[in-house]
Amino acid sequence: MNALLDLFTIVAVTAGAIFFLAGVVGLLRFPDTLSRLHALTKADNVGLGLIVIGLLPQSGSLYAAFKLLLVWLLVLLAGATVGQMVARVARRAESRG
Amino acid sequence: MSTVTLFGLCAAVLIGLGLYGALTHPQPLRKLVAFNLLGSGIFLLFGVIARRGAWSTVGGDPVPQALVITGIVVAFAATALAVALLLRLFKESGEATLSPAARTHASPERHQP
Amino acid sequence: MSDPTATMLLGATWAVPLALLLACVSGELRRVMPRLLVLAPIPALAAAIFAMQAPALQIGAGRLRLVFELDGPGALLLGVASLLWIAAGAYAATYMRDTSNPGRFVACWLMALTGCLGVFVAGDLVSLYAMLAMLTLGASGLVIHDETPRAWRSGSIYLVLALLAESVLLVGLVMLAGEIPGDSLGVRDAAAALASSPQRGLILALLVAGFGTKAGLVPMHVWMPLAHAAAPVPASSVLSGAVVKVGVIGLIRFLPLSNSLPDWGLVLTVAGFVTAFYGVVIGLTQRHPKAVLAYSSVSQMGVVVAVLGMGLAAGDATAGIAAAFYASHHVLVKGALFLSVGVIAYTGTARRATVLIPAALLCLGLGGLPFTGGAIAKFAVKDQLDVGVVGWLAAASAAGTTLLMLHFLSRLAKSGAEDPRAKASEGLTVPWLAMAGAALVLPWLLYPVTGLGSATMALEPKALWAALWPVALGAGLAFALRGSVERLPRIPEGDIAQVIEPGSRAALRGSRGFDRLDEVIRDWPAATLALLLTAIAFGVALVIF
Amino acid sequence: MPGTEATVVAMTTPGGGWLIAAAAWPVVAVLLAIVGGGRHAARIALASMPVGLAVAAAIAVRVLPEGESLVYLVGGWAPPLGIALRADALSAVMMLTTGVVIAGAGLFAYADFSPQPGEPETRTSLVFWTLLIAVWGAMNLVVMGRDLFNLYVALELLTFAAVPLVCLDGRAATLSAALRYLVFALLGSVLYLLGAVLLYGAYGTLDITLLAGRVQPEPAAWAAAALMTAGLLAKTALFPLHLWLPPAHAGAPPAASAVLSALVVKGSFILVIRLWFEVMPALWSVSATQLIAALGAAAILYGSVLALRQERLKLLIAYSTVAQIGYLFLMFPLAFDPATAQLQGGVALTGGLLQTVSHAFAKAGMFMAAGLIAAALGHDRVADLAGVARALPISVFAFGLAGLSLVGLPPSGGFVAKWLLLSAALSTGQWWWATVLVVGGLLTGGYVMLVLIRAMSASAVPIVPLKPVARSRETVALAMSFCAVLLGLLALGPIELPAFAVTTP
Amino acid sequence: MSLVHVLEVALAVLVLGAAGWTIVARSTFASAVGFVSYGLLLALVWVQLAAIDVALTEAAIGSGLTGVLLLSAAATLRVTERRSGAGPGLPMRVFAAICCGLVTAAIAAVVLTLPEVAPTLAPEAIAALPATGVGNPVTGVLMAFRALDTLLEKFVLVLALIGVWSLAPDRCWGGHPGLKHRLPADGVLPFFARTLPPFGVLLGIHLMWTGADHPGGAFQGGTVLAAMWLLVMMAGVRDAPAIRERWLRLALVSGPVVFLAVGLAGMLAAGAFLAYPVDIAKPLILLIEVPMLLTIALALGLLVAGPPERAAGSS
Repeated sequence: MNALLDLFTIVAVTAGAIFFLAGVVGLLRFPDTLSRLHALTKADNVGLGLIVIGLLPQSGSLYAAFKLLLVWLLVLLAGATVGQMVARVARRAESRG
Repeated sequence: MSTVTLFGLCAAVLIGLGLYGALTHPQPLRKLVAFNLLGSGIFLLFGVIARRGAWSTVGGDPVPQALVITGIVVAFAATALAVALLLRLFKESGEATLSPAARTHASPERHQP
Repeated sequence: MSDPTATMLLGATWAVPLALLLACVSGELRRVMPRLLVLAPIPALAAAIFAMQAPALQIGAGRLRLVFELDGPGALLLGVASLLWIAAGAYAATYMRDTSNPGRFVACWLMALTGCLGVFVAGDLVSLYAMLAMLTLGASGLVIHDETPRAWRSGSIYLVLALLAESVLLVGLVMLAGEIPGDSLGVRDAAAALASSPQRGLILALLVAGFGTKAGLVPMHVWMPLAHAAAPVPASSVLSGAVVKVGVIGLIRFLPLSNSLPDWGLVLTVAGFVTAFYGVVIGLTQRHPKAVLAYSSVSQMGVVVAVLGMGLAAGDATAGIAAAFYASHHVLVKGALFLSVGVIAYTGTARRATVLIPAALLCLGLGGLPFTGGAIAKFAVKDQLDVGVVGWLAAASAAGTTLLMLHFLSRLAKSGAEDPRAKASEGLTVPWLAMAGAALVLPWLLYPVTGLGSATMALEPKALWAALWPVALGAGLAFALRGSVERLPRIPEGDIAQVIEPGSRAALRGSRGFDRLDEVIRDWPAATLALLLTAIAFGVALVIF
Repeated sequence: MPGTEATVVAMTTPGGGWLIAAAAWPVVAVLLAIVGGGRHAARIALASMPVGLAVAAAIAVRVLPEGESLVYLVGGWAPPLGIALRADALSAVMMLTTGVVIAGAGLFAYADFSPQPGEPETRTSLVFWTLLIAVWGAMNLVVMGRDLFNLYVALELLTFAAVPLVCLDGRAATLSAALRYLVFALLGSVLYLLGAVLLYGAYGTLDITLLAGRVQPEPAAWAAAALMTAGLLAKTALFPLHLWLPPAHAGAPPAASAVLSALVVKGSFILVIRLWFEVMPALWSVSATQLIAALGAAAILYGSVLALRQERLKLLIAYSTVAQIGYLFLMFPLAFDPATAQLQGGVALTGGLLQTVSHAFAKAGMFMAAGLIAAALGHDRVADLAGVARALPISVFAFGLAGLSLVGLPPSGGFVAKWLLLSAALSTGQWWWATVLVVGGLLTGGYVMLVLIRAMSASAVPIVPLKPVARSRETVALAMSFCAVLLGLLALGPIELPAFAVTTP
Repeated sequence: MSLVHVLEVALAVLVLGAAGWTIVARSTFASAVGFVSYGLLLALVWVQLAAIDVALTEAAIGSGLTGVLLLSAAATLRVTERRSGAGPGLPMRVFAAICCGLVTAAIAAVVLTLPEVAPTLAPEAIAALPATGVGNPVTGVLMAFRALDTLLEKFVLVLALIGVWSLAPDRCWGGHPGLKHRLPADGVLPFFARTLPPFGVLLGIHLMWTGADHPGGAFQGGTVLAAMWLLVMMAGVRDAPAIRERWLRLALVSGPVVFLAVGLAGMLAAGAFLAYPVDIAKPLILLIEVPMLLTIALALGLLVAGPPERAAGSS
């Protein structure tokens, strides 16, 4: 049972890590702000999500698990907001030429 | 190389970097960044010393750790004051520089505020 | 007079003028002050008369306590100096009536007065130094009073040299203080300690340099002709008469006269006679009567130093009082003569004789003409100056002095007022004649007090002849050289100063470099680098001893 | 290494509570002023000053007579874990000086920084008074702190209180001066902190007394000593680290300049003394003492020459501060006893501290006088001072008296200080420092006389002050100068100067 | 070489890299960004050094608030960058580099020669901790053993704030600090600024409360509160208060005042300034920390907000 959970953790966290990696690559390689943003937000939301989910079995207590989820939610909120704002700024910059 | 030695040397390098930046950067704001770098390097050194002082249950000597916390707050207050000065100087003169040439001998004509 | 009162007089000597000085802060008092100048020195006169045997006045208890006392030479010089200050004060009240900036004049006058009279009663190193400093500040203020370029220049040169002298003195005094056994900084103990001090040579050198400058010893004399010529008449009268004597009293008090130091004696004697003749020679080339008088002062101070030098060589303690007596005569004569310069400027051709005749008496007296005060003054120092070649030198200097003073007389005669009917006011003539009379008579009255012997001995034929022939010789020379003196090349006042000044100007230009240097040092990177280098330097200094 | 401190078990002494009073009252006053705001700020500040003076006096009468020092263990926790406060003769004297100077500055500045009845709180009316009291509190903490980190906080407090005073008038010139001051001072204090950290790493305590027993000649101590000294010198503006001082001190309002020049630079200097004489008296080599004095000598000559060259009165005075700071550092080689290879209290130290105090008073008087003159003329060009002596005799007199002490003429405190230093120099055969003292005195005399002669020379047209100069303010300036002179007369008193033998276990 | 060790080396390299970036970066803004990330990395180092309290503080203040300050200033001052000269020439730079290298070398030498048995106060601290009633030794040091430092450092914060305020133009005195952002009230940021603070405030208080026995404390908590407040102000949800407000001043000084009051009471109750009677030590410490939290939050927030720039009432 534990072995299974550990395996799940490993898989999930690795997957999350891969998302982050992809996000970073995108950030570096993509041409314009908006697509970079696109790459980055995926990394944040999904990557972190996977990692959190992966860690849940290891968290031991419900309290800890709840905190992990809370972290994810807050990051989602922050990421969404920041993404929005950056995008606006970028668009204003373009429209100005 | 043990953890403390590693980060101890790391702190030494940070201090050097901070000093260099504070010395060579023309813009005051960069000097402030460098000053913060220097400060954090010193705090890190203190942290290393605290870590060396680990004893039975506690992972480090609490006294230096507490002092570092105080130090960080003081450093922040200093930075805030400096930044405020810098911005006001910019508003007054449109310039942000520490080069004395223009200013030194321009002693006040107006004395009472 | 009872001792406590006499002791109080020692304090009043400097406290009264000082109080008047502080009163100058109030404008109203400043306005009436010129009329009070004449009163300021009276306590000093009283002290000189009554307080000689009085116990010392002590202020404070620490090692740096102030002590005020009066010895023979001090009393002598203090008395005549205070007389001169009184006369000059009265004179100034009239002479400076419509000067610009009277407030500063009285302030500086009182400052100089406090310092000058204070030096004579100062009994410890600290108060001595304090009084000297006070004197310097006041005197330089008097010199620049007219604020002409000439006055500024003379004043600044005077200030620089005087401060230099005091710094040298300070070092000497501090070293001397280190030699004094026990808890005292008294002048007497200091002088006693000096004789046996391992540092004697160095300390003596410093003290002679310091007091020598004050006394106008060549080559530190340059300030004297400049200052005395530039200052207003009453000021130059006290400067040349009284102020110069602080150097003399300093030497008298500190030189270990009672134990013989032949080498130091020789040095002083030589320096003295060089000064004496140098003053005469340069003085002859001067045109302005005040400048001539100033150079004569240089020469006379040379004679005094020579007297002390001979005394030091012979270990003859009476040299002190003798020199003091000679100097006190000079106080009266020089003071009077300077006043005459101011008087004759307001006196027309018709009345000129009333000034010239007394002046002539004084001039010849300075040369040693029998029956004048000068004769007894010269007589007083015969023990020191009547030995072998020195005797001849002394006689020669007397002749030279006569020559110089007659030259002064001729310059004086030429500097009268345009209007033949012009008549100087009593405010000027009374003080001048009073001083002249004092110069002729007072020495005879004072001589017995000095304990050098009885004045009658100075009236014996041998003494008369010894006094007369140099004067005659000088007069003869003057007659022979009349006119040719006029053709001598003009050497500007303060001869050597001409050489010094370009140097100082160069220094000024050089100091401009400091501004640029400061810009560099105070530039940010340089300063921060300096911070690091300081840290590194200290590190190195600690690691490699 | 217990055992070493067994000899120096620290404990609160009777009367130690006064130290807490000295530390606490300024904090209370400042906080009250902030809350009270408006016109109350000035009132609270002025009302609290007598309290501060009383506390300083209370400490002085306990400490000075028989040199017993007061100790207080904060929270009852003994060092090394806790923090100790301690007032020795040095602290007591500095506290008194601080009190008198700041009280004087307060009276002097009341006219400038108190809002009219009814009008709302103004910027300066709150800021000036809070910062003034804060400087006082910081000075108290600096002179009685015994814990190197606690002293670091106190130093920063001092800096934060001082810097805004520089640019109260908010002109670009003063703002830039304040910024230079702040940034350079910060560099200085972090270097000091770095040294303290190294000491803790090596010896496990920051308490001065304990460190004194533990410091060994080894890399950690050397590095710490060098870094802390350099940092403190930067805050003291010793040549060549004076870049910030002239514009800052010349630009500030007169009352502030007085406090900055008289006290603030002395705070870090006191720590240099603590460091050299108390923490590691045996660590210093001959070369180190000669080096620090050499910097002092350079400061004296360089600062005096530049003072002579200034065209503005306040800059002249500021450069004179640069020079006078130099005198403070001449005492180190003179206090070095080659026999024991230790720094020891005595004549030299006493001279140095007397110089510290007398300069504080003299410079306060000078800056106040200069401020009044500048306010009356509308400018402070030295060249155009003619006639001032007639218009403002008291101010010029105050300037002159202060100058008397700076030049070192008797009977001023400056003279006694100079005399002590000179005799120390000559008795230890270090004639070169004596020469510096003398030459410095000459140059000082030069620039003081320069100003006085100009001020006393007659002006074509009599000067009418732009605005009436209050007699009371002139009196304050005069009082400051008189204090500098009276210090010298103290030396005449039966009580010898407290020969500062700083504690070395 | 263990995995942990590899990670530590990598961390050190990253930290140094970030630090180097802040120095070499061409634009000040980039350098400031670098500094923020540097601060976060440093926080990890602190965790590695078993100093969680410091890690929290470093992340919150060292990186977070300082970052905000530097970034906004950099944005304002961007125009001056071109004008400000190139700085000292190459020889100077080289010489400077050498000197800094020497200092670094010296410190490194000291680090390597520190005594084998490191002197530590941990035993004393642990031994004395029960008397304070708190379980977190760091909090014990801050609030009891070296309470004076903590008190003074509150005072420093307030004083620095006065200093910042003193830079206001005279006409704006008493008014509102800058950062008035004209954003549509229904924008994303306002939404964020309305949603996040409840969590933030909760977290801040939690940090303060738990600080007694676990990592955390008034500083960290106060910083979080300050951050929330700044967010609200920047989003334009609430305007910054006018600094002449009496309540603001009272709240500002409440921390040091209570601290001082308790300390002075200690002179009577426990025989020493800033000493606590053993049995009620912990309640007292909490009593101090509550207003301290307020003071820290306000002071930090206002320090970032800067001097007043709009006269009171005007908007």
